[in-house]
Amino acid sequence: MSEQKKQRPVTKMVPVQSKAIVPERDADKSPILECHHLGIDFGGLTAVNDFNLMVGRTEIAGLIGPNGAGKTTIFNLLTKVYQPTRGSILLDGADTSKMTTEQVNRAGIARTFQNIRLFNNLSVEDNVKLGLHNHIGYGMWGGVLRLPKYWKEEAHAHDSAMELLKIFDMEHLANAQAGSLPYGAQRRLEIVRALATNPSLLLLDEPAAGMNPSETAELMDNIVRIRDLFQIAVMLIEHDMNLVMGICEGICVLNFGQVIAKGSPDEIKSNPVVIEAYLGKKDKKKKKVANDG
Amino acid sequence: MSFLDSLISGISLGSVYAIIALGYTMVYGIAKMLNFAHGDVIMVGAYICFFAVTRFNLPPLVGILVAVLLCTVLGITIEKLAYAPLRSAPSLAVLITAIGVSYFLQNAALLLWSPNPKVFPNFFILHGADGAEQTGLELGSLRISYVTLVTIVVCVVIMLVLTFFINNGKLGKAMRAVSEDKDAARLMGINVNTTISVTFAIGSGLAAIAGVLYMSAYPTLVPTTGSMPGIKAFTAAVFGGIGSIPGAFLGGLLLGVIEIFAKAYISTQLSDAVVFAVLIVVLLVKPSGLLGKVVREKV
Amino acid sequence: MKKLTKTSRNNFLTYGFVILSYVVLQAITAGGHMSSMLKGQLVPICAYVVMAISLNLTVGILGELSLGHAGFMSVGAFMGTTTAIALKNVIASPTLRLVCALIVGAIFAGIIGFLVGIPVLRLNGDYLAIVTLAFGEIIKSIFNNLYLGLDEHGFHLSLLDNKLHMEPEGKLIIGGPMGIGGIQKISTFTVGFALIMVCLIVIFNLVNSRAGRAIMAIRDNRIAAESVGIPVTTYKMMAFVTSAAMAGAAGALFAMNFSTFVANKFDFNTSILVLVFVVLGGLGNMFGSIIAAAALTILPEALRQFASYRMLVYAIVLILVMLIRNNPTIRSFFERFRLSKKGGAEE
Amino acid sequence: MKKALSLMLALVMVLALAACGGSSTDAGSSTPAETTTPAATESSTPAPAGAQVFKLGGTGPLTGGAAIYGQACANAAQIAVEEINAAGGNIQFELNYQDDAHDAEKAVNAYNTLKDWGMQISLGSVTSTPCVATSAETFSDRIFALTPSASSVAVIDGKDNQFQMCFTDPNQGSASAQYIADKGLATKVAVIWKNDDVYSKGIYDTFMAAAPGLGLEVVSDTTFQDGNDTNFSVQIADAQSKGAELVFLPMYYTPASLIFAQAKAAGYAPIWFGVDGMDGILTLEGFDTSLAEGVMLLTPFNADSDDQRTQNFVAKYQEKFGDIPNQFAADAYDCVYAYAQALEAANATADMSAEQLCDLMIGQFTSMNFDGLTGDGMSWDASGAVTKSPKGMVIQNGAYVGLD
Repeated sequence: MSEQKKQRPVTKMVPVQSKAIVPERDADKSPILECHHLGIDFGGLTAVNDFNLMVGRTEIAGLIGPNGAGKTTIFNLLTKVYQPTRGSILLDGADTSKMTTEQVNRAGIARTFQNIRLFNNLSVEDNVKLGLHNHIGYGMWGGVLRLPKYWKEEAHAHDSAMELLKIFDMEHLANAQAGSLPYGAQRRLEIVRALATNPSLLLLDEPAAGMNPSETAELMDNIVRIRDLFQIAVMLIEHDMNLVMGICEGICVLNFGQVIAKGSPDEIKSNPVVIEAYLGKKDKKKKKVANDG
Repeated sequence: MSFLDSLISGISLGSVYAIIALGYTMVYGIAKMLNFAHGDVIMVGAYICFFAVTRFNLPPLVGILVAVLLCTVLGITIEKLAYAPLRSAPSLAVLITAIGVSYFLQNAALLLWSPNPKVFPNFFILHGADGAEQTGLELGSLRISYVTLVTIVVCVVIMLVLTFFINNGKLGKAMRAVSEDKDAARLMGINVNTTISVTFAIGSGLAAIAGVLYMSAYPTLVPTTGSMPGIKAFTAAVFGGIGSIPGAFLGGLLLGVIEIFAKAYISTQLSDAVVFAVLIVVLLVKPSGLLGKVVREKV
Repeated sequence: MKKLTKTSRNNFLTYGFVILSYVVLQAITAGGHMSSMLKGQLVPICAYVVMAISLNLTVGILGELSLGHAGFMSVGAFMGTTTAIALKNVIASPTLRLVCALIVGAIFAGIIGFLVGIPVLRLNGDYLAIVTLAFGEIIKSIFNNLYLGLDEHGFHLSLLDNKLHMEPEGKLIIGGPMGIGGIQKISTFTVGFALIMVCLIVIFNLVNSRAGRAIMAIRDNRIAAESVGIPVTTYKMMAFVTSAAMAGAAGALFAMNFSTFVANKFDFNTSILVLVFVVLGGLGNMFGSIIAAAALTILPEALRQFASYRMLVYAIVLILVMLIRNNPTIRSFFERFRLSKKGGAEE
Repeated sequence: MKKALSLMLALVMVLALAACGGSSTDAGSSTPAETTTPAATESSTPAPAGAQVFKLGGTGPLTGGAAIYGQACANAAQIAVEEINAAGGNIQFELNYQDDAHDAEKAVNAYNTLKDWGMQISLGSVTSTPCVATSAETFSDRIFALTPSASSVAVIDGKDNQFQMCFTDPNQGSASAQYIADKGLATKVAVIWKNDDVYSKGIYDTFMAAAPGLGLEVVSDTTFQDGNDTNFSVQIADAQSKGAELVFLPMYYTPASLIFAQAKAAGYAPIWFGVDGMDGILTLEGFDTSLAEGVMLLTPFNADSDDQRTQNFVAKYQEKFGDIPNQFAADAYDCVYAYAQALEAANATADMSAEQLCDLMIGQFTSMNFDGLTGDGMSWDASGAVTKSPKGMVIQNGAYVGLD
């Protein structure tokens, strides 16, 4: 996979209008993700428009905004669940416009879902092994005929799965049915499954939804730990401002499909436009300011 | 066979498919189940009307009413006994039960009414001034039977009434709510069981009308009469977009026209294959049928 | 590894049950206690069991409703029987010839399954179901109009009319609506049993491997499966083709148990019948499919004492079984039983 | 295995039923089973002392789309058996008709059930496809079979102990073509046939083979299938536009009744020519017999005949079953009487095995002459095909009239 990346010509950078939010330590490296003028229309409705963003190699980035602002739509665009109407996405410098969801994953983007999407009837371990799917090296016949490779690879996959489950102390649940897990555990399992695909960018869609403050605090630690351990970028959508302000290095604020602000947590906290968008003022004014940003 | 002749033949066949498909698609739209026994309710309706008219000498209109009434009762009974207990079961379980009901109705009819075919009387005959019987309109060399005209008119009326009924009024709203989300509807105080029973009652009443019209057009009545139109109507309903009432009408008509054209211009031997091939092509271009709603899965 | 052992235990129970049934039935036959009625049903039961477990792969494991499974059975039956007839003077051993026929039947059905799968697997839900139904009907229609003859120059094929231009001593194999007649009945219970075992091994091994997990993942959540990099179409196709090929083998086995068969045998009703086996036995539950296929194949014969009420009783039994099986009270009763037996292994 | 237990419970019911159902059949061939057809209840009269009671079995579609033919045969055979048993002769029958739903697989199952019951002589199967399957079984088991109505050649082909009461299909096809040509009925002919049906296809093939040599020109050749047998507008229009003077209909009467009605509506009135399957059209409940006015057919049986035996049979049938018997019924009735005659002549005894009876019957049937409802002086050749003269009939004023 990495060879593939190297062979691809590096797409020429398009000047990005808004301020990049790549943290200092990644500044000398090319960003893992670049979005240029990304947009999508559903029918006549513009859901996302002119979305520009760069995410550093090991950055934890936040995507926030009121409900219906288009945050999840952006995740869906990044993972090609929807094909963008306009603009381009560069993953590690490579254009993903021709890729499908599955190819994007193999190229390095993994995600979780707002409404949890586990393989409910399968065991926790199998869910993780499905994340490892493309890293298990035998085919259909290897499985059907139980060739030696099958045993070797399955044993290896089992070990890897257990290793990954350890991150969230979930090894003891390995045999439980995924659908029967409590909510918080399901969210954690989704993260483990995404990590198992060995991504370079992990997208988390409201990872703390439905968690109590102590669980959220634990999750925050874990997200940072994952980033440090795997040296990957994490982008998350979250409504819990403590989480966002606590761990995100760069934050992008969306409203009505438009980016209204970008910057560090401190900048965002004090940005009047953001406060407006959240507390809700008159539409006219918001639009004007948004264009400025 | 001229093009126009074929077209008229196709429409007259299609109108029969359409009227059967209407009941099919309505039940599907609201109860979200493929009622494979629908065709057999049609058969029962036709038998009831046949006996009412030929044995009890009732006027045709009364015969039809009796059939509608009894089929409605039958529909509710089937629903209560066989489908209602499976409300929370997987949809395939209900499908299999519907198949069981279909077997049951066919074999009960076989025992009750013997396998000997009955020829259904044609109600749609006008007596001309000279006393001669007319079964259709003559337009030059073209001929369109009254049965076809009546079927199409009834189809359109049913379609409009159903659409109006579902979009207006308390019961219609309840039906739409149940079709969207049974649990949410229940929480809103809608009696889901009653609503679904009513849906079946209406669907079965429509089946009786469809049975009479079907038999008027193709008057051989046997206990297995319902199975063929059942499958064809299912096909027509999917063709038009299952759950869509205008879709069922359009799907039925098109299916009939395609079938006749396939016979007239391609091969009578392979006409079924051609019809199904067209269906496949249409579904590939429009994966939810002609007028079906494209449901985008929320991610 | 606990889970693996649990599944394998269930799998081995199923293998054991099939082997035991075979041994017991063979013993009864050898002892001369087998009624003709049951004896005549052994091979059809094997064929239906294979049909049921193969359809369960599509419906239960892959999660797509197929209403045209009998079409693949038909392909296997016609192609397999043709092979057996053509090989009559080449391979002396009937069993070997049968095995060749099963393989050829499976290959052809697999190819047709692949071709059908290309459009079918692009659709979802009821639309997919109706397209499989459509293909089943198309296959039936084609075989009803297909003529195939064999003479010294090889095969002669003709669609729609019986003009094969054969040498006079040529033999008509497929005769349109007449189907294939004069078949040498070479299907045996032992080969049927072997076919069931092979199919079970393939399905169980497939399900408990990387590919099987991917197939079940697609069933549980297609979008999530895509999001973890599983090529959905490839795996859907893999399951569909495997299922079709097994149905083809079942068709060949079935066909060569009778002296004649016609294309109309493999119609919508047969597809539905197999679907009934699958749903009754439980989606994804191969053991259930085996029991249901065997029980429901014997049932109409066992009901012969009801004479003309036979099929009525059959319908009632079918409805009642569905109702009982899905009754929440009875279900929860067993659910409780099951949980206590497992000793809370789930939490 | 999640649902295994609840599944088991549900299946217990099925298996319990299977078991109690199986008990009568599984118990082995020695158990005398109850007679189990809808029609064939126990023959009421006890057999007189010294009478020989033979176990006579047959399969036919008693359920499903073809039930009309199976039930006709089962009913008529029952009448014949009751008559013979009531007459108190030496030869007595115990009849057992089993359902095959017009399916080869189920027919073999039904046949095996009959074998378990101890069937000594067989009435084969009613319809062709199942009968081809069961005839292979009766052939290898050496049980003599005389089918009332399975007319395909494949039924008797190469099997020395399989006999037919009806004409073979090819016979009908060529006889029809011959008849049309001889009488000069038409030169331009249309054929509408059912291309997924063995019976229709068999007649069609030989008709088409014979027609050119007889100066008949087939101008229109169209088909229909199961599930596609209600709208005949295209087929009729094709025949009409190509100027066919006569339409040959090798099919059963149910679709034919629709063809007549639709042709009338389309204003097309050719000569209609049917085969034995057309018989029954006049007794179709609710059928406007004027539609069939002038229809010609070759049939061995005529329910309206003034022949004493026929009238007697029709009356009994109508009293008992409420319908007018068709040619299938007459053939089945004849089968039982032919058996009675042959068994009597051969001095057969009921303790003979099926195989012994088989040899006796082959000898008798190839040498005897039989007078029945469907013809006088019938005889059989070694192939098992019957020789009897089809009667050309034409429908006039709602009744059959002999053509000759």
